[in-house]
Amino acid sequence: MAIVRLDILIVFVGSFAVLLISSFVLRGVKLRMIPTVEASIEAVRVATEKGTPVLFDTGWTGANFWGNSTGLTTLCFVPATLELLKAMSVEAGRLDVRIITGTRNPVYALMSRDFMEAGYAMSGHPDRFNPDDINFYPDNTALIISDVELVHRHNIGAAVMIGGHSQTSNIVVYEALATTGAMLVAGEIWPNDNSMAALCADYLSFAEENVAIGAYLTDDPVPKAILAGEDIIKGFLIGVVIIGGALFGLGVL
Amino acid sequence: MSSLNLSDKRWIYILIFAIITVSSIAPIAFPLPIMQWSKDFYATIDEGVVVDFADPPREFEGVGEGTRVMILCSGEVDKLWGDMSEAVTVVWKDLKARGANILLWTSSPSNEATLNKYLLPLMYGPRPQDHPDYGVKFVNLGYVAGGNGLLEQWKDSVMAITPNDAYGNNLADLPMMETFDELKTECDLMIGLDARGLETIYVVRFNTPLLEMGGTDSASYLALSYTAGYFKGMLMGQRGGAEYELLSGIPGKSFAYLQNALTIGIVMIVLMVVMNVRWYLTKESQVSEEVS
Amino acid sequence: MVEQDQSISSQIMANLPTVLGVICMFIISTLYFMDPGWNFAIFIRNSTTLSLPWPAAIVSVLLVRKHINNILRKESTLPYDVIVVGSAVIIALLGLVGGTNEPTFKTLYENINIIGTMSITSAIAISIFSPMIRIYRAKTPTMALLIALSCLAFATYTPLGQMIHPIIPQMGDFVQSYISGASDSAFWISTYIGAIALLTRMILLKEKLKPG
Amino acid sequence: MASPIEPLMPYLNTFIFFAAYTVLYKHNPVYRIAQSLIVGVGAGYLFVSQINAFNRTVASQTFVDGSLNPSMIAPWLIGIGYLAIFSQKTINIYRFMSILTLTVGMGVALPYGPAVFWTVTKSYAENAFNFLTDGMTVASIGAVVTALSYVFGLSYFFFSDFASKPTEVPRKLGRLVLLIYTAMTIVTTALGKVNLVQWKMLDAIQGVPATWWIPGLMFVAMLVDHFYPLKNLIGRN
Repeated sequence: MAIVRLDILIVFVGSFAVLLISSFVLRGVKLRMIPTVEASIEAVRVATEKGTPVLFDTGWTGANFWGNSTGLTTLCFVPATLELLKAMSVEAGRLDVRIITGTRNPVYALMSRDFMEAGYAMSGHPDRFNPDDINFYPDNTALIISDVELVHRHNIGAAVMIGGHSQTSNIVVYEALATTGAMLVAGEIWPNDNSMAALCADYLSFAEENVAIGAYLTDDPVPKAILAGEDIIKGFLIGVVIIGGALFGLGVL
Repeated sequence: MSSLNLSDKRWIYILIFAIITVSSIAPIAFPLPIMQWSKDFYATIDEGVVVDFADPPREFEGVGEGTRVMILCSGEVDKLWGDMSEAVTVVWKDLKARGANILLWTSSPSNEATLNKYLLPLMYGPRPQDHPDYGVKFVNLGYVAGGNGLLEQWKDSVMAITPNDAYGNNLADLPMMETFDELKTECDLMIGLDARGLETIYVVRFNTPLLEMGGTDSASYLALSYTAGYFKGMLMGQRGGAEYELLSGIPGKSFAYLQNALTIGIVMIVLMVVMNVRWYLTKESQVSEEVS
Repeated sequence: MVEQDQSISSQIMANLPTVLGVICMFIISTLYFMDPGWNFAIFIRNSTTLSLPWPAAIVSVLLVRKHINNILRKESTLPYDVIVVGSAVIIALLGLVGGTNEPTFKTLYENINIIGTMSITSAIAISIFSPMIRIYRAKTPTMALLIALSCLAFATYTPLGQMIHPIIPQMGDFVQSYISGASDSAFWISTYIGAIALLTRMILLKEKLKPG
Repeated sequence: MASPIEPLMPYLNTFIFFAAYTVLYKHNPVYRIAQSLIVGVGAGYLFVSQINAFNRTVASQTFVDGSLNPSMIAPWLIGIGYLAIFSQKTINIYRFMSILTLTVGMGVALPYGPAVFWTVTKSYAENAFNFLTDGMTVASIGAVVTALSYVFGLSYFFFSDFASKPTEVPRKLGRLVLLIYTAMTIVTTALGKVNLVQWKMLDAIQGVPATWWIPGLMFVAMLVDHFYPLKNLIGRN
C-alpha cells in the first residue's frame, strides 16, 4: 500500500490542526457581519406584513456522492441552511406565517422536515408546522418550474434562496420574484450562480460566508474562533503565492 | 396584468424571440477570433501535450490511430446540449477521422438519453451496437451510477467494476477493451463533457491529459481548472464548435448560432446605452426642475 | 476535572450519530491517499452509497401522496394535481412492468423532462437580459464598470468585437482567462477552506446535523 | 422497438419547451399543465429508477447461489432506517442514517478541497514570475495578473478584524476582481443559454415534422387573450 501525494496529505492534516488550535487561541476575535443571516429572519417578518408565505429554496443542497470538490461544498451547505431554516421556523411559528420550501435532494427533504418541525415547536406553536409545506421535487427542472408557479400563485412577498441550482437557473425564480416585488435573500454554492444573485438579490452572501451561517446563529465563541482560523490558512496560501512565487522566479526553488 | 405599453418588459421577450427566429431562418458567416483555450484544445488533439503534476511527467503525442480517448459525459450535458451540440459533433468526427479508440461513459440517465437521442445516431446510426466500429473503435458504457467515486474505482480496472457495456455485451469480449481497462495508465486522453473533479482524481495523481467541453458559460465555473493548468484546453458552447470547425477544417453548422449571438450582443449594448442615457436625462431634468 | 470528563462523555453519548459520522468521514477520506484502499473504508462507502435509493423513493411517494391528498380535499389546484398523480402513476407502471428500457417509458421521459430541462435552462437567457436592462444604471463607479465590462463581454463572445477591432476580443480573452479564472479560484478555494472549518466544528460537536 | 406514441413526440416536446415560456406573459393553465407533467413524470421516473438501481445493485446481489451475501445487509439496514422518520419514537434511527449518509459523502470529497487549493496555489506561484525568464508575453503577463488577482480575491474573504483591517486595499481590489468575474459570467451565461432557444427554434423549423406553429399558436393565443381575455369564453359557456 502506497501513499499518494504526500504533500496534499500534509496540507490536509495541517489545515485541521490550524483550525483546532484556533478554536482555543482565537476565541473572542471580532468577525465581520454576514448580511444574509439577519436578512433571512427579516424576510419572515416582511412576508408576514405582506400576508404571504416565505419561499425557502435550497435547490440541490444535500447528501451527494458526486465525489468531487464541488460536491463537498454542496454538502457543507446542509448544516448551515438547516440551522437557518430552524431559526426562520422559530420566527415563522411566532408570527404565524408559512414557510414553503423547495428542495430536490431527498435526504435534505427529510432532514428539513425534522428541523422545521423543531423550529415551530421551539416557537411554542408546533401546530403551525405543516409537513406539506416541504416541497421535494424530483429534479432541478421540476423545482424551478414549480417555484415560479408558487411565486405567482401565492404572490410570494419574500424569499430566501441559499443553495445550489443547476446552470444558474436560480435567476428564473429571481425573475418571477421580481414580478411580485418580493424581498430576496440569496447565496449560492457555485460562483456563476452567485453572479446571478449579485445581479438580483437584495441581500447576498457568497462562497464560504454561506457555510459559516451556522456559526453566526450561535453565541458560542468556539465556532467563531474557527472562522477566524480560516484567515490563517488564507494568509498561508497568499504567502505561498507571493513568497513562493518570488523564490520560484529567482530560481531558488 | 397591466396593459402592454412600451415600458412593459414583455417587449424584451418578444424582441429576443424575434431575433432568434430571424437568425435561425437566415444565418450568415462572420469573422471569428479563436480563444486561446480553444487553440490549446485543438493543439492537444493535434500535437499533444506534457502533463507534469506528478513525477514523472507524461508526454502525450496527440490523437492518432489507436489513441485511447475516454469521453466522460458527467456534468449537465442534458441541460446544455443545445449549446454544445455542434462542438461535440465536430470533435467526435475529428477523433473518428484520426482513428482514436473512443470509450464513452455517461453519469446520469438523462445525459445518456440526450446522447442516445442526439449524438450517437448521427455518428453510428440508429443502433450503434451494430455499427462495424463498435467494440473495435468505439465502446459505450452508457449510464453507470457512482459519479466520480466510480472513476476513482475505475482507475485500477473498468471491467472489474463494470463488466458490461450499455447494450449488455461483456466488455471482456470487445477487442478495444483489451488495452483500455486500467484508466490511470491505459487512458491516453480524457475529454470531459461538462465534467468536474477529474483533475483531483486523474490529473494531479496520474498526469492524465484532460480536455474539457461545455456550454458558453461553463468557462465561468471551470475557469479555475484551465487557469491552473489542469485542463489542457477547453471548447465552450456553439462558438467553440465554430472555432473547432475553423481549426480542423471539418465543416459543421455552428455558424448559424453566431448570427444570433451577434444580433443579441448589438441589441443589448444599444439597449444598455439607451436606458442609461434616458435615466441620465431624466435625472438631469428632475434636478433642473427642482432648481427652478 | 471529573465533572468535565463527565460532560464530555455525556456530550459524546448525546451526539453519538454525529461522532460516529465524523469517524466514518475520516475513515473514508483516507482512501484518497492510499493506493489501493482498505476494505473497511470501501465497505462503509459502498453500503451508504447503495442505500441512497431509499430516501429518493420515499420522498417521491410523499410527493405523489401530497397531490392525492389535494385531490381528496378538492383543492383549487385539482386538475393539475390529477395531471401530476396520473402522469406519475402511468410512468411508474410503465417502468415497473416493462423495465427502464420500455420504449414508451423512455420516450415520455425524454420528451417531457429532458426537453423541459432544456427549456428551463434556456429561459435563463431571458431572465438575465431582463434585469440587465432594468437594473444596469451607471449610478456609481462600480455600476459603470459593470456596464463597461458587460459591453466588453458582449463584444468578445460575439463576432462584434472582431468586426470593430481585433484588440477587443483579445482584451476580453485576457480578462476571462486570467482575471476571471483567478477570481473563480478564489471563490472556490475560500469555500473549500470554509468546508474544512465546518468539519472542524463538527469534530468539536459544534455542528450536530440534528435539531435541538 | 419504437413506442406507438413516438409520432406524437415532436409535438409534445415542442409544446413542453415553449409552454414553459408562457409564464412570461402571465400565470396560465398552459404553463400549469407543462409544470404538472414535468413534476409527475419526474417523480414516477425517479421512483422507478431508484427501485431499479436498488434491485440491480443490492436486492439481486443479496443472495448469491442461495447463500446470503453479508456485504448487502448494511445497505438494506441503512435504507430501511430512513423510514424511521415517520415516528417520533424511532426518529433517532433516521437521524443516524441521514448523518451517516452526509458524513460519508463528505469523507469521499473531503481531500479534494486541500488537493485543489494546494495544487492551484502552487501552480500560480510557480508561474507568477515567468516574465523574468520568458520575457513580456501575453502568457507571462497573464500569469502574474492571475497570481495577483488570486491573492486579492482570496483576501476579500478574510473574516476577522485582525486580518481584514490591515489588508483593506487588497480587499478592495479583491472586490474588483470578483466584480469582473461577475460581469463576464452574467454575459457569457446569457449568450450561452440563448443558444438553447435557437437550437430548439431550429428544430421546430427544420425538424420533421415542422412544429413551429405550436409556439406560433401560443403567441397568438396570448395576444388575443391580452385584448380579449380567453377565460371569458369559458365563463360565457
